[in-house]
Amino acid sequence: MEIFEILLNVLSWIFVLVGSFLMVLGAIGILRFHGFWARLHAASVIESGGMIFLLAGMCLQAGDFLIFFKLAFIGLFLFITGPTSTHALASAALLDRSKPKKESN
Amino acid sequence: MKNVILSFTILLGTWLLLSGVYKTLIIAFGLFSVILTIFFVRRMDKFDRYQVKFDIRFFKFIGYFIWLLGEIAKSNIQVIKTILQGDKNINQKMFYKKTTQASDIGKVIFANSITLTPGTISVSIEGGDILVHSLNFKETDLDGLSEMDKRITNIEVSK
Amino acid sequence: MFLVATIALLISIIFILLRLYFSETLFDRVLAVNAFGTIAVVLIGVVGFLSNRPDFLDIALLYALINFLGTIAILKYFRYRSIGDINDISQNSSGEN
Amino acid sequence: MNQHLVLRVVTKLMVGFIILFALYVQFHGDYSPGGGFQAGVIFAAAFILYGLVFGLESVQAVLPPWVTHKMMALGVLIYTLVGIYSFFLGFNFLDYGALTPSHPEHGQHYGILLVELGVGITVAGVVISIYYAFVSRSSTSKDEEW
Repeated sequence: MEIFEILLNVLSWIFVLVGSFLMVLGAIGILRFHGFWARLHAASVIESGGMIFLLAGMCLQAGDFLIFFKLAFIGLFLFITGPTSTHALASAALLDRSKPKKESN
Repeated sequence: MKNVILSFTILLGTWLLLSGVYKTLIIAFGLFSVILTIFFVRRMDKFDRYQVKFDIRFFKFIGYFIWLLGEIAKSNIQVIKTILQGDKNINQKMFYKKTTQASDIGKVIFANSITLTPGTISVSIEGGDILVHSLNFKETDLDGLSEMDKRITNIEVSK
Repeated sequence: MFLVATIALLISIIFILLRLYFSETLFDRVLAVNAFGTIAVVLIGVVGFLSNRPDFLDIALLYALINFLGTIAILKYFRYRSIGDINDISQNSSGEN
Repeated sequence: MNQHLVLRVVTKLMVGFIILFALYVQFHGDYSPGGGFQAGVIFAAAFILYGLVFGLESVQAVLPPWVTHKMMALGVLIYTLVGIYSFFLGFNFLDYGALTPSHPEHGQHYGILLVELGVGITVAGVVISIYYAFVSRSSTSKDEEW
């Protein structure tokens, strides 16, 4: 039982550290990249990787099923709405830019 | 009718898991809330004449979800490398990708999966094609997208 | 553990605020605000764990919802210069989007 | 935004959960942060999201303006009736103990629930009405002009 708890703690430490690292890197990317379209990709590191890892780390520390479920609910909500708002932002910004020729591959 | 029962179960389950207070009064309020929610959602379906059919196979979807998490991890590493190296030598490109999904929900899952994996962003859906913007374009990216496309077509309920 | 996460999130918020201040176009600002919102949602959760009050999570969920709604509303306003009557306008300018 | 497939599908998917979350915040005022005001705002947010994506006509068909106007009055009416009820039983205004004189604690519980319900209904009605009023103005500039 004790081994299990230590394992859980180590795993959640790793998740939270990786998540924090991804968040900071994504923010650096937003600051550092040139041009809107490149920044969009840096922001998506925050919205997918950092968010998932941090929420997963918190889930392991929850210790209560209801808190676990609420965290999972927040994660799922961000998982669905995050890319949706990025997509809306990209398609709104497309007006300033010429589209490529249509050749599907 | 089947849809109503399914959404009733999902919403009531969500309520019970959110609430955590299992007194008779609160559960009665829960039932009332679920019924009110279904009333509004059905009204919305009726008036905008646009019904989304969530025709996906649940267990295959779970499998796809786990595969997607792996893809997100892989492409995160790629984008982190680019962030650390700076964006002097990157090769941004916008291109159309053909989709093979029949239903709206399939296309939306595909577009959102493209956006969720850092490095590629879906910009707009135009009929059967998705406009994709890629941060550091390589020819191998197209194979990855085709693989994703195939997996999503697989979780759709075939007509 | 959560202290480290809080500090990291605050550092990223500072970077994003710098981007917000030195941005070139409108869309850059929307992008920064959107990323800020995601970080704020996670930050609310982390602070809730840090102070042993996980009931903050309701507020985090509410913030996520408002962030999504706000982004959509701002983008719609940029696109159509109005948040209302899109139906008549979008018929005039069909072919876009 | 009517052609925006992703937004339409995601809105359809989320709107039910948002309404349910609003009602959850409404009825758990005494167990977790939140209460009538926040619940009303979330409830309104669900309809505003729907209106943004599907247009004013659809959202006004789902929840007509006359309903939101009546909601504004109904909430205040519930609030006041609770107060006046205790008033007439010889208690102070809004003294919840009057609702169940034999068990004042229970009365307080029910009283807070009722008053919060009134606040929630009023806030939802007001916020949705403000949204309708803003959006119903005709736009002054066309798409090509900017």
